[in-house]
Amino acid sequence: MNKLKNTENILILGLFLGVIGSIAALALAYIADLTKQPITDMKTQAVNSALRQVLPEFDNDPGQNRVVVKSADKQGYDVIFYGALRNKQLVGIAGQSVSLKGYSGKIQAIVGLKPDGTIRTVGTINNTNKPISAVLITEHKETPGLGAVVCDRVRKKTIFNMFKTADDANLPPPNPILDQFADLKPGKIPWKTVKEGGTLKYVTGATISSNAIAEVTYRIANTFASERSKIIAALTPAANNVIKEVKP
Amino acid sequence: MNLLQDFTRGLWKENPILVLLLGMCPTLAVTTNATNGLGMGVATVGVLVGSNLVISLIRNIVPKKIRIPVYIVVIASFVTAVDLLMKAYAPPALNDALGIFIPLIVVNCIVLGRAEAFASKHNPLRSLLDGLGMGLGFTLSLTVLGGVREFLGSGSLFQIKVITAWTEECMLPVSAPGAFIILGCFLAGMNYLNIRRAVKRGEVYIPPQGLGCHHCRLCDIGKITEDS
Amino acid sequence: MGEYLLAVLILAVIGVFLGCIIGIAAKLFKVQTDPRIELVTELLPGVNCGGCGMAGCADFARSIVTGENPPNKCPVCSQEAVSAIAKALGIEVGDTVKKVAVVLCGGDKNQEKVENLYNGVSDCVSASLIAGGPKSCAYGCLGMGSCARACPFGAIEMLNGLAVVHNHLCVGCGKCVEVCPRNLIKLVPTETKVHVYCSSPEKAPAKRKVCNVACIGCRKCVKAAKEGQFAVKGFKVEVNYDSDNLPSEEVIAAAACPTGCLLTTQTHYEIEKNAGVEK
Amino acid sequence: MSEEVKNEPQLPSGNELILSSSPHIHDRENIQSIMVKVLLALMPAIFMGMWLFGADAIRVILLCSIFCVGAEILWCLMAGKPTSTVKDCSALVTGILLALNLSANVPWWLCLIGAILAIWLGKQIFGGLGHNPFNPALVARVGLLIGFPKLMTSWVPTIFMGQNTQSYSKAFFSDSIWMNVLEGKLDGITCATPLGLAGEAEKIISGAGAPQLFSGITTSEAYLNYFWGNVGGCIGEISAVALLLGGVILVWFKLIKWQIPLCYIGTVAVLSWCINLFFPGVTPPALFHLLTGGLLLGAIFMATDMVTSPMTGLGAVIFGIGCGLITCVIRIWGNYPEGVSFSILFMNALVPLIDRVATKKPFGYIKRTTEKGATA
Amino acid sequence: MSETSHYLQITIGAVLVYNFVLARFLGICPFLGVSKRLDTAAGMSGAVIFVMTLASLITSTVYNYLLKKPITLFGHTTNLDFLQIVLFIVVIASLVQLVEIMLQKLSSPLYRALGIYLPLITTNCAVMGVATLSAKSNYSVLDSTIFGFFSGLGFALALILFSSIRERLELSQVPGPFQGMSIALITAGILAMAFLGFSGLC
Amino acid sequence: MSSDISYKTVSFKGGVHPAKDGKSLSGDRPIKTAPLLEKYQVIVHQNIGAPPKLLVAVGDKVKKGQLLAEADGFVSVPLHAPTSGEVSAICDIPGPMGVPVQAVEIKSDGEDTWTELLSPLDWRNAEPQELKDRIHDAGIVGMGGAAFPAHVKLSPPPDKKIDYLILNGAECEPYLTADHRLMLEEPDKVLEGAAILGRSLGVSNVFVGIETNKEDAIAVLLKKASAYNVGIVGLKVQYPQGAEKQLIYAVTKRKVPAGGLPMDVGCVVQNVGTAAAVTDAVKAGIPLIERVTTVTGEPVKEPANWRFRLGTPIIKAIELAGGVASEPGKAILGGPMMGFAQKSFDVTIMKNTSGILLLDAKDVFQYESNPCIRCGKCINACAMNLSPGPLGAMIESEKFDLAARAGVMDCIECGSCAYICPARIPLVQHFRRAKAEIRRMTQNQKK
Ligand SMILES: Cc1cc2nc3c(=O)[nH]c(=O)nc-3n(C[C@H](O)[C@H](O)[C@H](O)COP(=O)(O)O)c2cc1C
Ligand SMILES: Cc1cc2nc3c(=O)[nH]c(=O)nc-3n(C[C@H](O)[C@H](O)[C@H](O)COP(=O)(O)O)c2cc1C
Ligand SMILES: Cc1cc2nc3c(=O)[nH]c(=O)nc-3n(C[C@H](O)[C@H](O)[C@H](O)COP(=O)(O)O)c2cc1C
Ligand SMILES: Cc1cc2nc3c(=O)[nH]c(=O)nc-3n(C[C@H](O)[C@H](O)[C@H](O)CO)c2cc1C
Ligand code: SF4
Ligand code: SF4
Ligand code: SF4
Ligand code: SF4
Ligand code: FES
Repeated sequence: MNKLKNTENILILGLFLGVIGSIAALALAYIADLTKQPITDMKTQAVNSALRQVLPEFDNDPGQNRVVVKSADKQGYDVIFYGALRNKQLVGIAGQSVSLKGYSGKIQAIVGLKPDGTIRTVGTINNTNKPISAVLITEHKETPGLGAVVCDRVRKKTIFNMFKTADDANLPPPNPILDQFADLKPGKIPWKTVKEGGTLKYVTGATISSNAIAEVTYRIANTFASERSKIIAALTPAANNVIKEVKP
Repeated sequence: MNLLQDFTRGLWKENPILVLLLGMCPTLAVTTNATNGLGMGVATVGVLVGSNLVISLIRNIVPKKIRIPVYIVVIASFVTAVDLLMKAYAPPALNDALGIFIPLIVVNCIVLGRAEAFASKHNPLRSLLDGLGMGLGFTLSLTVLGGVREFLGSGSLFQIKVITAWTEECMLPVSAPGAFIILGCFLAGMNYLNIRRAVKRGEVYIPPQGLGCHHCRLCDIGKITEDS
Repeated sequence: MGEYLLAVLILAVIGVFLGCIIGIAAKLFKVQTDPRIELVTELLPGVNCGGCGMAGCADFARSIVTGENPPNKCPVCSQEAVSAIAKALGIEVGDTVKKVAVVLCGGDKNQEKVENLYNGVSDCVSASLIAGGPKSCAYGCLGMGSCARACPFGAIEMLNGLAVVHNHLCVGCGKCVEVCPRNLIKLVPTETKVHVYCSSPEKAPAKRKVCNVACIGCRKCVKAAKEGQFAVKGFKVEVNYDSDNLPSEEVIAAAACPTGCLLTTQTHYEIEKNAGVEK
Repeated sequence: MSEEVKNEPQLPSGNELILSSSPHIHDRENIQSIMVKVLLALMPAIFMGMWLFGADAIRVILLCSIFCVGAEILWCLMAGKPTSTVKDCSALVTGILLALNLSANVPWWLCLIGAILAIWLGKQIFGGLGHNPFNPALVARVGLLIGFPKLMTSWVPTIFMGQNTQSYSKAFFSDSIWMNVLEGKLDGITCATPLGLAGEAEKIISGAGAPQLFSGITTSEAYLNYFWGNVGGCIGEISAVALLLGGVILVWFKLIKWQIPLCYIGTVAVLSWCINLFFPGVTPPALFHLLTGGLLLGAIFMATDMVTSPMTGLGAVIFGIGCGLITCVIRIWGNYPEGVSFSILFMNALVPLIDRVATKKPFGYIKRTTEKGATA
Repeated sequence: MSETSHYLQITIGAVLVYNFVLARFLGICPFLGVSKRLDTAAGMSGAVIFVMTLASLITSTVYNYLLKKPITLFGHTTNLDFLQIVLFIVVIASLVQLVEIMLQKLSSPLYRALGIYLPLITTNCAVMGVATLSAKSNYSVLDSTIFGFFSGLGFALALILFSSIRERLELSQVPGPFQGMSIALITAGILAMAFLGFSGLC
Repeated sequence: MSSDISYKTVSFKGGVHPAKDGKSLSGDRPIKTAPLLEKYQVIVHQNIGAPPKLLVAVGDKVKKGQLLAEADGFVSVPLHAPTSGEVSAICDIPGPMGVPVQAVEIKSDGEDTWTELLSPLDWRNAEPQELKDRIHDAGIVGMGGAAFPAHVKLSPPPDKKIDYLILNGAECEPYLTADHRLMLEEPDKVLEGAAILGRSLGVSNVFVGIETNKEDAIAVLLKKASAYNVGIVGLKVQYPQGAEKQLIYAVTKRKVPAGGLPMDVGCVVQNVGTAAAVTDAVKAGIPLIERVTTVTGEPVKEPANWRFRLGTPIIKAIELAGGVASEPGKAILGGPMMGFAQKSFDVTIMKNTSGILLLDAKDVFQYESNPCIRCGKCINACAMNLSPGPLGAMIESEKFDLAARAGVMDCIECGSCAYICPARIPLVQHFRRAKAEIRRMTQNQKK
């Protein structure tokens, strides 16, 4: 034992390290193999869980059933549309795109659309008929407490309700700015906040974020409206679940 | 008795964060709330316990010269394992929050420090307990720090609002500057307690001026020469 | 399976490569350090007080190993540690004479009779540069704690305008001795029980004019003690710290010092601790 | 009479004499008098703020002053230090400067948190007056800005921003509340700051369209209003004329190094002028930058805080230029519409280095180095 | 995104906006440990810039050519990205070791200026972090080398500023409990506040 | 009258203007000669360098001007009896620095008979060495404050060529007027002394630097200066204009290197009082046994300039000045900027005592010192271009090595920084302490 411990023989040193490395590699390869599936599951789940919130119930993997379209406006951003199927029937479409006009840059949104292009309503706030829209901000860097208020849908738990499961637990939490898009249908004029001369509400101190959200939401809805038939065609099961590029 | 000490040492007397000031990066980065602190802590415990155990097992056959590289390989393997497991099974939000700090456990001085200072000299049981104790001390500090930051920021703990009247969220404690400042105040609190105790016993107490990073012999990795 | 193979292969190659490099490097760059230095450093107390005259414990360790210094030059080291070092290095050391500091002045705020107003830096060295300091006794403790600040072990406490050494904390490093502008502090053998707490060489009347507890040189203590235990120096008496036969505590009662400057360390401390400032 | 005098043996025996080091005479100026003079110089800005924002401003100024002084006393009590340090008025100066850096509508607890950040975190933790490397009022302001961005960026209009200057004021209100402003119905309304508008303009229409957007806020009417202070913003930053008057007082009393405000403002002017010249869509003209935002407040009162600025003239020049550069960079390209606080704070961090570079060489120094070189 | 703005983002982002120490919390240990004196901080800074650049270069090479895409050897095709952590740390550690040894052999002034700091940073979060971040952001070898250099520069900037302040604080009467690491952390916090002003620059 | 006489006004960089210069108290009072006292206590060690060796014992009879102690080494000067009488004691008396010092007490016999004086010299033809020996034998030290043996300054090593002799008549210290009166009343003595010193150095560039607030003295000297081939330079009223290095810079624009001596730039500086004493010693063989000292301050009833013999207790000096009218709070030997606070009135006048200053109790407020607010005033005030504030901070936290590196050893302790400091930091005291500690440390290192 001691001989090994104090050895200075280069060969032995090298071999020892090699053996240790091999064992480690073997073990890691085994673990990597084990976790391969769970990790991919986890990844798709992340997209799907967002989609689940904006789409009606589906039984396919909408993360895989998607199509990328260039937006209808001048900027020409990518808009990704996901198709939700139930019994191989297209039941809902969600669009995903970004706006670069957020206070701190990129804001990414996923918007659930009805087949006719209006923005979905996923439910109503408890006991009221105020709708909750299918608009979800999936990525943003806005100022916490300011721009983030406009973007985030979070259900604040408090000590008083921490054990209570909310009645609307399966709905996304309400957010008045995002919810005002419920049932809107894109027209010719882009949606704008009051401050920009439009009609949408905004949060004082976070006008820029509000504007950006209006922009991205309109982009998705508008792109869908103008490319509607192609998108629907691409997302119906006959399209064989292949990702397609649709030229506008 | 010894075993108990092995376990409790890391909890308070040699607490890796508050006393030895080790592993400051994850301490500051991931403690934006109690949950993240806890998550990071648990990940570190996994690595610490595993590597301590394995290193203790092979301690008698590792050639002295390549001791540190061997330890590093062992530790890195455990970190990879934990990383993969977290990616597979931990909630995505936690994974996002911990970000690159899971891979960085590999260079956390506590892990190699314990390997070198303890596991390479003691039997597997004691090494295991030591790793567990140190890890729990680390976890505890991270969780408390995360809790304090979260509470100061929004009056909640583990994302549950504790003070409901707290309407305006304060971003300072959760921000990067806040992390430094609140940890600084933590240390000041520790110093205050230690000073008081020292005064009572008629001793002098000198607040830690530097890091306990000499506990980690990472710098010695394959060290051949000493500047004379 | 291929995954496994490849992984193993890559890590094995890297491992062998690394191991070889380290091995070669170890050959090329022979160990230059003396492992004994590290050993000795670990045995030393590690307070870096500089009492040994070197730049910190590590430096001292080096000097022990090179034979520059004997291990017992560290004033802080316990006898056991010293012998442990000696054993480790296979050298001989004699016994260390442990010393402690004593501030030979009893002129606290109550005993000092006249004092100037002083407006300046609260530091003995600084004060001594202004008309010799505000204290009328030109040999008394200025009470501004330079020594206390200089002591790396916190062994000196300022009580009642007087520096008092805590024997159990003092390691005899001599920092305070160096700093005191009035040269009041002496390193004495640890066993010393009693001291004459006065350092003024002036004549008795001059001393009494400025201080209640001056040594007036009446020699009662000299008579009460054994031969050679006290030494008369000018107009004052001093314990003969070099003698093998240090005076015992009984000498205090026997001598009945008229001014009360002959005290044990303990009573001296208690007096200062309990005396509030009356003035 | 002469007898009387003889009966007075006034020559003391010596023991009553005070011992102290030379020099035995001192200049009259002390810290308290300096701080009082700074307060004096702040008066114009304080009055303008109080007048233009009304009772709200008075409340904030009072609260901040009281909280800052209170925080100082409390810390001293806790730390066992003499509380007499409040007499030097530095906590009061900090408090007032903090108030001048806040909007008039902030809640009371924001003042409290600000005071604690300023006095404890900014000053006392480092050992109190003179030891703080960062400007306490700015530590508080930046801390609050990070902590409560919403409260720190919602401004109230001045009492004059209404009917009389309709065309001008319209730029600062959103349409929906404009009617309410006209009718004077709301008391809790907010308005924008010119810099905020400029920043928004940049973000909304970057490039070509922006100069038009700037045009609303760079009319001569607007400039005049900026000069007098009829514009939304912090209590103390709005009135350029009051701040300039304060600056004149400070320079007159030789309390500040004139190099700092001069170089600071000069750098911002030159830089923004150049950029506006070549890229008019990126930023409004130089004069706009000089009159709006906290530039004057920062350059005259906050960058000049002697504790946190370099000690020598050369250092002051470097410091001023650095502040100006960073302010411009943040204003023009950064997220924050206002870069003054950050730039001063950043340059505070550089002060030890600047001091190192800019210390004078001791008298006869050059000779010594050559000597050293010769011996070495 | 155009080429220039891409590089601007990498450089300014690494130095100011996402400063490694003050915003990303990487390399805090050397930041706190080697900042007591300005000259050691300067030496350390040099060493960190050097090592981070070199480590980025090497690890991104390893990443781009070994780990990123499945590779085929002896007819087997596999994805080796699970070896990332082990490979990175081993490569970085041996690299630094090699550099140190070479420096010592080749240039003793350079060794004295940088070499003594090299072992200190063999592996800290900053070096490992820069490698991991480049890999995560899918940078090319050139990108990550630039990223490594400027991240090191950002680290150096923060370290030098911080150490000069700490030198000044040495002369201050910091209240007892706050002495030592505590005040250092708080100062770093305020420094981070100042750096926050640069947010949005890229 | 003086307007038609021209001189150039020069200065250095930095310095302060003490608001209260107090010179009017005694500036227009002619020098009075103090009457003979009953006893004098002459401090033995009055010069920088080695103390002289005592030649007398208790009971010895001495004559005025007789040697009491002889020089002991090169940097040392003899000491002479201020009057005739008997040595009644050799004892410790309070010294000017607060520590007891050895003094010879001479009980005057009232006759004041001179001992046999050295023969007068014809200085225009005498050898320089002869002159230097005479200056040494007369016990002459610098009377501007430092008490550095004059002959040592006059004997530079051969490799240092001296081309300037500057007489220091700046008297920049507030309150003090002794040099002013001396120049006004005995211009010939001063100028002749300058010429003698110039000859002993072999220097033809001889200047007298005078602050321009002494217009009358400048006028008087200008009139006579050409006779002695001496130039007069007006100095801007700026403290510390009289400091050696600053004076040299003002007059010659040469900078004495840090840690160096005036002779490194070819200059020698002597006080005007020294020059007058040299004239006496050379032309009449009279040793240095008396000097002009200003007794002044608000509490003093009749502030004036007096010619005191060495060994006069300051209590007597104050009594001669009519005693005090109000209670003094501080007694200072020297001027208010650099003088030393005293705790005893038994200190006696020495060769370098240029003034006795009493400050009113209500003027010497007990100030509290605050932390440095980094206002930078001290930096602007420091004539040596140091950074006193940061230096003070280093010393306060006992970082003496840093202070040494930052140049604390170059400080001339002029007090400008502490005067101007709004935080009332006792900077000079800090610097004295630092110098003491640094000297101790270097000594320890040598050991
Ligand atoms: C620190 C800071 C953070 C800000 N964050 C945001 C933000 O995230 N979103 C936003 O729209 N505006 C943000 N703003 C505010 C804008 O600069 C601008 O003042 C605001 O949008 C003005 O709009 P209002 O008319 O709604 O007040 C922020 C301002 C500051 C100073
Ligand atoms: C020291 C102190 C700190 C406070 N901090 C906060 C805070 O961070 N956020 C907040 O909304 N309210 C804070 N408050 C105020 C109260 O907790 C309470 O939330 C507030 O008065 C009512 O909120 P509202 O004005 O939004 O109704 C603080 C109060 C005190 C005394
Ligand atoms: C701050 C300062 C001020 C001085 N002021 C005077 C002065 O006003 N007059 C003077 O004769 N010497 C003054 N001196 C002393 C001179 O520097 C120098 O020692 C003296 O002129 C040399 O002449 P002496 O050797 O004849 O005294 C001053 C010194 C210092 C440090
Ligand atoms: C000219 C001048 C400007 C000052 N500016 C500030 C300031 O901006 N912020 C502040 O907190 N204190 C300021 N003070 C007050 C004081 O210096 C401050 O409280 C110290 O920084 C605290 O150590 C200023 C003082 C002066 C003399
Ligand atoms: S013993 Fe000496 S150093 Fe200590 S307080 Fe007394 S005088 Fe000062
Ligand atoms: S009291 Fe003096 S000798 Fe004793 S430990 Fe302290 S400094 Fe050293
Ligand atoms: S530092 Fe020294 S030389 Fe400079 S002003 Fe102060 S006392 Fe004079
Ligand atoms: S004058 Fe005083 S307060 Fe001003 S910088 Fe100098 S030491 Fe500091
Ligand atoms: S934990 Fe990041 S460098 Fe130590």
